[in-house]
Amino acid sequence: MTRGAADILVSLLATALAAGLVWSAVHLPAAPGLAGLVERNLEASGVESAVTAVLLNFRAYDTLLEIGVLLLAVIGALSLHPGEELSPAATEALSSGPEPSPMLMWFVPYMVPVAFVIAGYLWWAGSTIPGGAFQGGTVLGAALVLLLLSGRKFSIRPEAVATRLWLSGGLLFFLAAGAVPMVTGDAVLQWSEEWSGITIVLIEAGLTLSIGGCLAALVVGVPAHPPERALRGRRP
Amino acid sequence: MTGHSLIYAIAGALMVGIGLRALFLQAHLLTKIIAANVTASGTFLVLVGVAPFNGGAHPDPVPQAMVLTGIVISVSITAYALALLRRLYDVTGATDLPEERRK
Amino acid sequence: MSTPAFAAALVPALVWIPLSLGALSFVLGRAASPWLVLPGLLATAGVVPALLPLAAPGGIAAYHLGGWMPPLGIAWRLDGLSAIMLAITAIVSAGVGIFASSMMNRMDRQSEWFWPLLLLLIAGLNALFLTRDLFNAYVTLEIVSLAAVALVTITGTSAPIVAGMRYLLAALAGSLSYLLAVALLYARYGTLDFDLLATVMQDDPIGMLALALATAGLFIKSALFPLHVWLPPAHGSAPAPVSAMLSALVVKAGFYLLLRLWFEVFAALDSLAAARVLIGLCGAGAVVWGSMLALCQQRLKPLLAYSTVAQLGYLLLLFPLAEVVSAWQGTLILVCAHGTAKAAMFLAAGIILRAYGHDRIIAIGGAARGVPLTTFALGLAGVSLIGLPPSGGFAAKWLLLVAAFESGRWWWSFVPLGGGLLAAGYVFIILARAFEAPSADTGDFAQVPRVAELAALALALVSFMLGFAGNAVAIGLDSAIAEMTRS
Amino acid sequence: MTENLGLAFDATLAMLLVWASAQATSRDLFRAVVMFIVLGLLASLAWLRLGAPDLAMTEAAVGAGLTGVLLLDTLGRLRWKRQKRGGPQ
Repeated sequence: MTRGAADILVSLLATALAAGLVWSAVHLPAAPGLAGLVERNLEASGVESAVTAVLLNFRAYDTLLEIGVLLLAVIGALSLHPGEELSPAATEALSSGPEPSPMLMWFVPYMVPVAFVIAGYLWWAGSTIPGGAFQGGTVLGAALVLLLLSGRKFSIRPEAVATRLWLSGGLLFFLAAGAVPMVTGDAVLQWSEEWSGITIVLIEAGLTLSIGGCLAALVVGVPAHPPERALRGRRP
Repeated sequence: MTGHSLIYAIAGALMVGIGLRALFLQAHLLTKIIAANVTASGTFLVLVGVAPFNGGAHPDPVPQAMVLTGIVISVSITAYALALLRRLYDVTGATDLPEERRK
Repeated sequence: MSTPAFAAALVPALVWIPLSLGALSFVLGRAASPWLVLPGLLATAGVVPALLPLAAPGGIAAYHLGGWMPPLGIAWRLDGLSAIMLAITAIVSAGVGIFASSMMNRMDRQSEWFWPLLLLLIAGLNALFLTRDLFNAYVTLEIVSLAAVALVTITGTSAPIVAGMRYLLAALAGSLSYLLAVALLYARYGTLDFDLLATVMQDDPIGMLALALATAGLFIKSALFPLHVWLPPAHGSAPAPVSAMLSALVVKAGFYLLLRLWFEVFAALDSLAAARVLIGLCGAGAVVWGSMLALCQQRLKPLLAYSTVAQLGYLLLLFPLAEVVSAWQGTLILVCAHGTAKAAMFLAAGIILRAYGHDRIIAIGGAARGVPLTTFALGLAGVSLIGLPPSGGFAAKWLLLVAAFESGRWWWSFVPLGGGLLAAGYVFIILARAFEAPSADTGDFAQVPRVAELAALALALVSFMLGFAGNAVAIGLDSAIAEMTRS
Repeated sequence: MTENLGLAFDATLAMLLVWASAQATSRDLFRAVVMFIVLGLLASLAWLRLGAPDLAMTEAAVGAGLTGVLLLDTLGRLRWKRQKRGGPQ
């Protein structure tokens, strides 16, 4: 098939799909949905935010596996780190790329502590209002990236056991907490009603830290050289 | 407020079409990765936009939870894909797949 | 839970053990692989036999994660189909694990990443084979795809990196297509549970669009013809144990989910008959196209990869013949027979690659003398691939033939018959070369661990012996099949 | 009146989303990356309008923020290395 024919075919298929989706969206009959069911069980979930209740109680198993995907991406990205034999563009630290701008350098000392506070707040607030482990984790990750970008004395050393424990700790704790209910003959992830609130807050704490670490590790990659060396003499 | 969700579902559907077309037709791998992300964003908008709501004040939290999960999965895969792209460029010097190379 | 508490308590182990060991082996790095990973992997595999009673007739076990019933929560179920997929995952991953631990130098850079990725892949597969939830299945598919791609690219050399990139983009397109189907079905019915969906499913255009999207997505993920183009380079260039996992198990994951959708969730729809025939034709195309290209290959691993494209085609014959029980028996036995045979052959290819430094088919002369156990494994697995009696492949293809005649659509029988001839062609090419005298360009011979050879042989034996066990397996499966063909 | 204003806002935002998507998948790489970040911010607004503040936060931080940084960095590295390869040794 020539390129022109392939272009036309793919464009037609994409258009047909979009049209089909629009048609479906317009013609969908109203279905009941699960909002009512979630609301009725919210009290038993141990948290007040419906989204958090779905993520960490009703469908906590989805979240557990999703953290597995995040960890997988980290492991996959680390596995691409070349040995000594190749130039390390695949994974070298972001901070060894273009020079950080003075604006950024001025900004970071103010920004990072604020971001840490926001991350902590989001984690804590997640049980009652919008917010939670993902939002907290992503803000934490963004703060760590900023910190790395600015070339402060901070780097992620993926070969260290401590770093790896940090990155996978959220998943491991979630797995362990999820297995505890089996002791009393309950299903995995079946939080007992009186403990569910505190269990969820603790799991979210672990997830916030690990998600932040994993996202930062994914963004900055593996430093090919210690960042200090890459950055020395760059600071204005 | 959610009464207008249909508008966003339609926008999402169009984004899916645009993204998928570029995913298959654009040769540069960076564009392909962006296209996959555009498709994902469109899919998420469809997911929440068409989700059932029972007229109450509260939108259905289940699609929102699904999209939250989907966003984290999508950023994970994107990050890995970009690492793979850098490695591919490192090893082969190319930023596209051999069968799609434009001379 | 209506099942023996002890066995039910073991179900989560299928996901929990590999997931936590995957994370732990990442934390501990190279130091962990010998004493932590392989025992854990074998323990996960060992759980499966204990669970089989749950899948027996009348014992279909439902497990509600978090104690929440669908539609609010996510359910697992262990039925015959799940049990078969879990069993074949256990057998192949045990063989691959033993092979890899004997072949891999513990100080290799690769070994540091191989074990966590392998364990997470197994966790994803087990999770997929248990779940009854559309969206949860999406998450497990992502685990499986991402782990599979990362395993392909683990050597970091150019061919697997390019193949991995293509695989990743294809998998992404596939999952988004599937996710759109999930969005439509949730919007239409307000539930994600397979069983609840099956009871309310209507024959309307929205359902059709959802099924089409999910099917297209899973066709890509499973490399089903004509959406198979990413598979041969990926399976052909990955390290041998990775190719074994991919060809034996990963491509079956999408196929498994297709069965759940077509024969459970959408089972009540009568308007799908023509589509089923179309899928059957895709299968026929796969058998012809994959086999022809396999015949043209110069190297062993790409040949085996194209053979996988072909063998996946037989599985699609189930769609037009699904009302006949023997079609189900044949397909399920073929999933097991092909999985074990292809895993054995990829491991054998890895051994030949190690022993001679290459896998060019023209220059593997002397393999029969140098690595006799491996050549024997290739032969046994090849017999099963062709479908000669008394192998598992024979039992499977025989049942497919019976199904074609029983259904009155005898023309489908040409597919297994013709495919068998073509498979005989490419298996013969390999074996004839292996029994030749060593030629000048065979290369120097390097010693290969005996354990690795035994792992390949054991998998080949399983595939071969399935022919004897075939009847027993088929009878044991009756409940599962009855469950799937109920409507 | 407010109802109509809301509708107009939603329609405009939807059109912007589609426009940004088309731009983000165009061949000019730098524009594509920038427009993808814009798309993330627009999507974040859309989540707010859809009553999903959780998604708005995550989309802004991940979709626009982290993914944007990742894409920009990758683009920069590809160009930087191309210059190095192309230039005299």
